[in-house]
Amino acid sequence: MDKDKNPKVAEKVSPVETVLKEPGILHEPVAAPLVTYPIEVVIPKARQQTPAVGQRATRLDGRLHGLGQTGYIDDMTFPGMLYAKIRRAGVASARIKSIDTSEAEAMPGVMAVLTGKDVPNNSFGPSIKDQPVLAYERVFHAGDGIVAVAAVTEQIAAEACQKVKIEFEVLTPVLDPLESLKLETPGVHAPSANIYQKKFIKKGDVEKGFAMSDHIIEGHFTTQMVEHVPMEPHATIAMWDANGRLTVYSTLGRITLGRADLASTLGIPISRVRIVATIVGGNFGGKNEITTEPVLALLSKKTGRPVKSVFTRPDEFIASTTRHPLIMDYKTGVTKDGRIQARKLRLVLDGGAYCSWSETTLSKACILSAGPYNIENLYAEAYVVYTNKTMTGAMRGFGAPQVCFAYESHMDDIATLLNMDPLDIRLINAFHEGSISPTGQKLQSVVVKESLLRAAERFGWNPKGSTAGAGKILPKEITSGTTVRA
Amino acid sequence: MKKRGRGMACMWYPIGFTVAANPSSAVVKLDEDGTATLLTGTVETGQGSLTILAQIVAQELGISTDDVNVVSADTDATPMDTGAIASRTTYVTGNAARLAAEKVKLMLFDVVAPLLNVKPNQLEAKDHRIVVKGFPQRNMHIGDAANHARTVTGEPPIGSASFNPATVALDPETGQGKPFGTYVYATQIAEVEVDDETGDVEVLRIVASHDCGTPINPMLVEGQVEGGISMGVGFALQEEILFNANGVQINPNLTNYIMPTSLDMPEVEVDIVDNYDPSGPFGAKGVGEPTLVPTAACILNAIYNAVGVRITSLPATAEKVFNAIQAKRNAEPKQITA
Amino acid sequence: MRAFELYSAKDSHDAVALLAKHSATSKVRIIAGGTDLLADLKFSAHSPNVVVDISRAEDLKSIIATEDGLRIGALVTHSQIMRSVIIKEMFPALVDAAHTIGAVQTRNLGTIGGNLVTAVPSMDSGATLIALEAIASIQGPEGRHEVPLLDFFLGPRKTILKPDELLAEIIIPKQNLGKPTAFLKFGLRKGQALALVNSAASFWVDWEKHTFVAPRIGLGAVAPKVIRATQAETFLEGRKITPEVMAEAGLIAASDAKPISDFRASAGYRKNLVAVLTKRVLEGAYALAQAKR
Amino acid sequence: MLTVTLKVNGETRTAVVPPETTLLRMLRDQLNLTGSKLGCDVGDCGACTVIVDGKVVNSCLMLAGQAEGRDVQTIEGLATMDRVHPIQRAFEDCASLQCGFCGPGVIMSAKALLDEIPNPTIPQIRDALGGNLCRCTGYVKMIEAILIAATAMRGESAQASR
Repeated sequence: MDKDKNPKVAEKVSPVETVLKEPGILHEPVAAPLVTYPIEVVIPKARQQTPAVGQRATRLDGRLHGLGQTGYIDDMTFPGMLYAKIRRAGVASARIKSIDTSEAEAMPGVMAVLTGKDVPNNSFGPSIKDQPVLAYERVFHAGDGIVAVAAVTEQIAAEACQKVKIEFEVLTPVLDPLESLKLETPGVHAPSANIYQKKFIKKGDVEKGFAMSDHIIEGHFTTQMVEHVPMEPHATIAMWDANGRLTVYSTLGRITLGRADLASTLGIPISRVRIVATIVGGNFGGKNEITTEPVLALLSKKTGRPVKSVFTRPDEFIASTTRHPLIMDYKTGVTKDGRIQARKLRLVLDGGAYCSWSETTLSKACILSAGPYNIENLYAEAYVVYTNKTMTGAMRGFGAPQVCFAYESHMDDIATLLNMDPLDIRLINAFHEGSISPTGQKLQSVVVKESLLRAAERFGWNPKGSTAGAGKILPKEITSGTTVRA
Repeated sequence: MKKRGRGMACMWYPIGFTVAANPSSAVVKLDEDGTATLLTGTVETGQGSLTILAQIVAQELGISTDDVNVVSADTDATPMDTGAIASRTTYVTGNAARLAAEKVKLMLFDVVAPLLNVKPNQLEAKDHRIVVKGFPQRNMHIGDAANHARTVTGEPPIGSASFNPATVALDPETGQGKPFGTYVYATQIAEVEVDDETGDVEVLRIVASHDCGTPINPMLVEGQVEGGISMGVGFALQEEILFNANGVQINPNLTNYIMPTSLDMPEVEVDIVDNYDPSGPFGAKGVGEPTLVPTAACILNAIYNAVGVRITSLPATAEKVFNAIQAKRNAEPKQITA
Repeated sequence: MRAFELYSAKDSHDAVALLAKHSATSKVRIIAGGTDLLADLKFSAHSPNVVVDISRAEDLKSIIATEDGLRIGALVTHSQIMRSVIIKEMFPALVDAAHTIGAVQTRNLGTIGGNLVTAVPSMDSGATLIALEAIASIQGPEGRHEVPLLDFFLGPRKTILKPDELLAEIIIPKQNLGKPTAFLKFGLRKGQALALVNSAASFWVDWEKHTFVAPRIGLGAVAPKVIRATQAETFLEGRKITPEVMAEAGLIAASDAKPISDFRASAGYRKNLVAVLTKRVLEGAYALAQAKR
Repeated sequence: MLTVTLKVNGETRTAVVPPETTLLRMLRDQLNLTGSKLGCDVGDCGACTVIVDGKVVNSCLMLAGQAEGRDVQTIEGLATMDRVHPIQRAFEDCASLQCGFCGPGVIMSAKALLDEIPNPTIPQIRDALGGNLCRCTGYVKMIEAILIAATAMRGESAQASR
C-alpha cells in the first residue's frame, strides 16, 4: 500500500494511467465495459399484437432497466468534466453580510467559484419569480444555495464549499403558517404579503344549507411536509459549444418550461439552449422546475469545461421542493338520512420559502376539497402563505391527498354520528353522471359509485363488519355557530 | 392486543392543469416498412408514458406497439410539451399523439383510396394494413401506402398535432368555471391491524378500484396504483420532514426520514373500473397521481374502525395512535374490571 | 470522503500492531463491516488520517461453543449469527436481534463487534447480550483482558477501548448457556428500522415453585448506553410466574429506563414501549422455557 | 494510491484508486460499470447493491481495498450473450421496474435470494428486498416477478441436472 506523498489534486485516475503503472496486468483497455447481453432480442408477444390499446405491453425501457443499461445523468461523463457542489445556507432566515471565497478559490483543483452576483437574472419560478438561483442578499430557507464550486473532483468541490466564509445576520424565521397568515406577522418576502395566493368557491347558500340540516359536524385536520424521494437524485450536466450554444442534460420532467426558465436566468434566448432529459429516475412532481441548471451553465461557461452535479440525498431533502402541509377546517350540515346539505371549509397551505407550484396546488386542493359529492351549498376558501421553510411545490396529487384525508375522515365521522355504514353514506351523496361540480362544471364519465361498489365487493365489505370498531367515541356535534374554527 | 379494522375512502381527481393552458404537441412519421416514430417533448420519469404513447399511436395506425419508436425529451428534436406533470401525459400528450397519427392515417387514406377504388372514408387502418371497411381482402400494407405517398404523391407521411384541454377560467369571487377537461374517480379500502398497547399500525391489505377511462395498458395502470399506494402508506403512517426550532431540517436522509420498505407494504388488489371518456385518446384519461389520493384517508378510517380513535394529523405514527388510545381510555367512564 | 491511508490487518495481532504504530501520531479508525464507519465518514467534516481494515482478520470470525461459554468473534456478521446452528439452538433471541438490524446488505457486512463498538444507544445487539451477562474480550498490545459488556460502554458512541485496543470476542458465560431469552425491538417501520426501544429478557425457571430464577433484563435506546432494568430484575427474582407479574415487571422496567425525547419519539412513549416490550419478552422467554422443559 | 485487483463478473480487473474509494465508486468510475447506482451513499437505499463472495452488500459501504481479491458480481454480469437472466426477463415481462433506478440493486438482491432459496415464500422475498428502497412500484410487481423467475430458474436447474 503506497501513499501518494503529495496529493495536490486527487484527480480521477484514468484507465490509461492504470495500464501504464501496472504493465502486464491487462491485455485490453480497462475502459471496455464488462457487459454481456444478447443483441438479438425476442419481442414479447404483447408488444406485437394489434390492436395495441388494452395490451399488457412490456415497457420500451424494461429490458434496459433490467440489464442496468439505462443511462441516467450520473452514468454519463464527458472529457474534461468538472464536478460542482453548492454550499447551502444552513439558516432559515438571514441577511448575508459577506461572502469570502478566496480560500476556496485557492484550493488546488478548484476551477471556478460562483455566487449570486454572477447570475444575470437571479430569480425564477413557475408562476411567481421569487426564487433566487443563488441567494445573494437574503436567505429565505436553510436549503438556499449561496456559493457553487466547480472542481476536478466531487470531494475537492465539497471541501472547497466548506472553506467559503459566509457571514450572516440571522433573522427570526417565520415557521408557523397560521402565524404567517396573520397580517401583523412580518413578511417573509417583505414588502410582499405572506398570503401570496387565495382561492374561493361559492355555490348555493351555505347558511341556508346549515339551517336545513339536522346535524352540523366539524372537523380539524392537518398534514405534514413530505419529500418526493425519487431514487435518482437531481442531476445535471451543462456544457457550451464553440457556437455559444448551451447543452444541458438534466433530470427535468418538463424540458419546455425548464428551457424557458434557464434561458431567462442566463439572459439568453431560448434558441441558445438545448435541454436533453434522459430517462429520469423518478419525479413525482419534484423535478418539474430548474434547480442547479443555471449554476452549472455558468460554471461551465467560466471554465469552458462540462460540469456535472448530482444532489446528495440531504440536498434532495433540503434543496428541492416538498409536499404542502395543510391545515384544514371542515364544517358540514347533514340531514338525519345522511344527505349533505351544506359544507363550509378553510384550507391554509404552508407555501414554504418560494411559490414554486403553490398556485396549482392551492387551486386543486380548493376545487377538490368538498370531495366527490353532490353538495348544493358550499363555501371553500384557501390560502397559501410564505414561511421560512423548505419550498413546497408540485407533488403527486397537488393537495388532493391532503384534502381527501380531511373530507373522507370527516365523512366517516358523519357516518358514525348518524350510525350509518360508511359505504351507504358515500353512495347517497356521491357524484353521478352529469353531476355539477363545486365550480359549476357538468361532469362526464363519472364512476364514483361504481368504484365504491366494486371495491366493496372485492374487499368483502359487509355492514356487519363495522362492529369491529364498537365503542368509538362519537365525534363532537355542535348545534350552533357558523364560523369555521381557525 | 391487536385489533383489526377496515376503512374506505373515495376521491375525484382532475387531469391536466387548472385552467392554465397546458398544450402538448406531437409529431408522428411513418417509415417505409410501416413502422412509426413518435416525437414527443414529454419525459419518461418512470410512469411508462412513452410506452402508453406508443400504444396510442400504434392503435391509431393499426400497427403494433413494437412498431412505434419513441424519441423524447430533447428540445432540439422534439416538439413543445408541458411535460410529465398533473397526470396529463396519457390524456393531453396522448390526444396530441393520436391526432398526429390520425393525420398520417388520413393522408394514407387519400393515397390508397384511388388505388383500391373507394372513397377515403371507406378505409380503416388495422393489422398493419389500410383496409376497405367490410372487405378486408381489399387492402394495402401500410408500409406500401407510406412509400406510395412519398414517391408517387410526393407527400411525406408525417403528421403533427397539438392538444390543449378545453377549460373556462374560474370566477375569482365564486370560483365558478370549468377548470379541467375531465376527472377520474377511485375508491380504496384498507384493512389494518392496530396494536393497542403500542399504537403500531400494520396495513394488511388495500383494495383499490380506480377509474382511468380506457386502460391503454392495464399492467402499467396496476403499477401506478401499486406505487401510489406505497407512497400513500408512507404519507399515512411514516413520512414527515421535521424542523428544529430554527427552521432547519433534522431528518434530511433516508435513515431518519421513514418511507415504506417492502416489509411495510400491504397486499394490494387493483381493480380497474370500466369507463370511457369521449374526450380522451381511445377513451383514456389518466392515473398517475390519483393512485395515492385516497390511501391515507382509507388507512386512517380503518384505524378509527379498529380502535375507535380519530387521528386528525398526519402521519399517524404509532406514538400518536397510542396517545389517542390512552386519551380515549382516560375519557371513558371507569369500569370495574373483573 | 476525505483522504486517508488504509492498512489491512491479516489477523488481530497484526491489527493491534497497526493500531499501536499509528495511533500515537494519527487519528485512527478501525473498519470492519464499514456499515457504521463509512456512513459516518461520508458526510462528516472530521476524518481519520489512518483507517485500519480488520475485515480480513480470520481469527476474529469464529463462533465457538465450549464448556466455558459461547465465544463469538467480533467480526462475526449479523447474517452469520442468523445462520449459526449453535446460536439458533442456544439463543434464538440473538438470531432475532440480528435479524432486526438494517437489511440483508448491511447484515452481510455489519459485524457484532462493530455494532457494539459504535456504541449508539439504539444498537440492536446490546440488549440481549447484556441480559445474558456477556463479557467483552479486549485485545491490546499486552494481550487480551475481559470486562463485563455492561461496563464496556461509557455513553453514546463511547467505550472503554483505548486507541490501541480492539474488541476481539464476546463471551456468553457458561452459567447462561441455554438460558431462555427473548428479544423485541420497536422501530418506526418494519424494514431497516432504528430502534425506539429494545428489550431482552432472560431467566431460568424453578419449575417446582414456578418462579423466576436469575432474571436479567437488557434495555436499549432508553439511556445513554444499553442498561439493565435492575429494579425489575429484583422484583422478579423468586417471584411466581404469572401474566400479572410480567406486566408489573414491565412497568417497573419502564421506571428503570431513562429515555430522552427526540424527533423519533417522546420519553413518555418510550417508557410505555419499555413496559409493553418487557412484558412481551418475559412472556416470550417463558414460552421458550416451557418448550425446552 | 492503492492498487486493487478483484474479480468482477468472472474476470480479473485491476485499478489504482485513492484508499478512501468505495467499491461502488471503483466499479462506476474506474471500471465503467455504471449499472450499480448511487442513491444515498450511506447504505439506506440499496441502489448500489452488488454480490461479493456470494453475499449482497451495499457497495457504497465497502472500501475498494476491502474488496481486494474478492469475487464481485454486478448487474452487468447477469446476462450472457445468449440470454438475459430469468430474473431480468421476469422483471421485464411484469413491468416490475418503473423509473428503473433501484432496479439493478433489487435484481441483485433477488439473485442472491434465489441462489440461496430456490423456492422462496413471499415473506422471504419481502425480507430480501428490505434493503432496497423503491418509490415507484410499491414492490408488488417485483415480488410477482421474483416468484416467476424462481419457477423458471428451478426449471433450468432441473434441466441442467438431468
